[in-house]
Amino acid sequence: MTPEQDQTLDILYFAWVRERIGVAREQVTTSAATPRALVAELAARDDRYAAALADLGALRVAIDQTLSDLDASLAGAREVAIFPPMTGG
Amino acid sequence: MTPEQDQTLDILYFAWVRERIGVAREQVTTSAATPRALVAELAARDDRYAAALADLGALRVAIDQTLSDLDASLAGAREVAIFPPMTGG
Amino acid sequence: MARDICLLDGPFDPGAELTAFTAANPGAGGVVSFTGIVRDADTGGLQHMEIEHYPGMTEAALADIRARACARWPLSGALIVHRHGILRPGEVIMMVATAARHRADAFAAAEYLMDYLKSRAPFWKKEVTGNGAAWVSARDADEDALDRWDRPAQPA
Amino acid sequence: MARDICLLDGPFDPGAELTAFTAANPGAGGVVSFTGIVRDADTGGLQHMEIEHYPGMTEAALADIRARACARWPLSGALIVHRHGILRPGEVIMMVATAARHRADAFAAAEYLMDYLKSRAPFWKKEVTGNGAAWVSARDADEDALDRWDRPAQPA
Repeated sequence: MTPEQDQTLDILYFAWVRERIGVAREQVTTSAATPRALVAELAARDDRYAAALADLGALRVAIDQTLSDLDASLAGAREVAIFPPMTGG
Repeated sequence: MTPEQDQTLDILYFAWVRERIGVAREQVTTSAATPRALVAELAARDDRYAAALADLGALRVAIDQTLSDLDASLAGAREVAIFPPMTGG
Repeated sequence: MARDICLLDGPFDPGAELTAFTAANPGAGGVVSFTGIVRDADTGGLQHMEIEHYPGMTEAALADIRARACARWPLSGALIVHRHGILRPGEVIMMVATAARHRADAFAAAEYLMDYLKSRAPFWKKEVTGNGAAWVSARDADEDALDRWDRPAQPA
Repeated sequence: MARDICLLDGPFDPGAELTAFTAANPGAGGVVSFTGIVRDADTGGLQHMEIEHYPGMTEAALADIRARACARWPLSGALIVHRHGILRPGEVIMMVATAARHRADAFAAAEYLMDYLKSRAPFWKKEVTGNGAAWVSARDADEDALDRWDRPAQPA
């Protein structure tokens, strides 16, 4: 699969990202090649998404449950999670 | 009391110092002004004391239950303990 | 068999965990533990804390953090226990324990586990007070704490 | 009321101590503990360990070490428990616990307590094996470990 092709991803949101968007999980068919492109695409949907995803510096992403860079490749990915910095421990 | 005067001290030994000397505690009347002078005086007594007290670098002293320097003053002291480096914890 | 990684949605007793962990590591000279506790929110009046997590990734992240610590120090054991869900003030949030022959290794590994748990395990804390709910912000100091593990060791 | 300093001539349960200590410090965000365990002698075949101490001075030294740690870090609690007498392999020798608002303080204070207990509290360990008895030598590393507390803190 090349990044130019559409692929269907499970998108998960956590903490205040989830609360602002109002959804915990959704399926998205996208041609975004990176989490950065995916976030931009989602942010353009409506005001809720825009408010939740406006500050890229406050977001972290995981691709297939592994913490990843915003510019990592989404080729072959099945699950992308978008969330604030973690506060465990 | 000046250091030149004789004073009576309780001397305590611990661990291998105690084992080599063969005594845990004794009273000594001495004019030693410092632990260093006291240890030299004791080491001169006999072979057991000499063997126990030969290596000053391997000895620690406490004056009245406070860890002290070999050259601290014994003026007014009541109890002096001589022992190897501690191995607590 | 002592447990290595444990994700819980209810209370646990860190003392019982420490006793079991210590008994499971008889060859270690020392065991270090850290226990994190829900304290009152900085603003006061904390009613409860909610911890959200990412099922699936959480377990993998805890196992990965534990494996990295075991690869870096000669540990005879390492334990991570972490709660999610609703917690009351004073309740235990999580604990780590490390066992090693020398205490410096056990201390360093426990601090390493904590630093990575704070910023690299997918948990998010929310504090609920009489004035409403607020997500706990990540502290810059916690992110910075990770950097020390990338630097060469300080001369002793 | 939790205990602060405890000198014992028989076994104790570090887990029970940790639970009591944690309960006694509800305002702390974190509790660090270190537990020291009798491990087999380096030569193998340890039958038992004997710990001699200096009655009177020991209690004063433990209280002094604890007070220094409490003066240096903002701790809500600090505990030292230490055994003397005869101990079998696998038995717990001692433990320290520290409670603080921030984990870095609790970790640093626990390491400080351990470093001072190793070299400044009047305990002497003897290992008894099938080949005879030998006093445990003080390690240069333990004496050196004290130096770091006299140096200014490393930049974070």
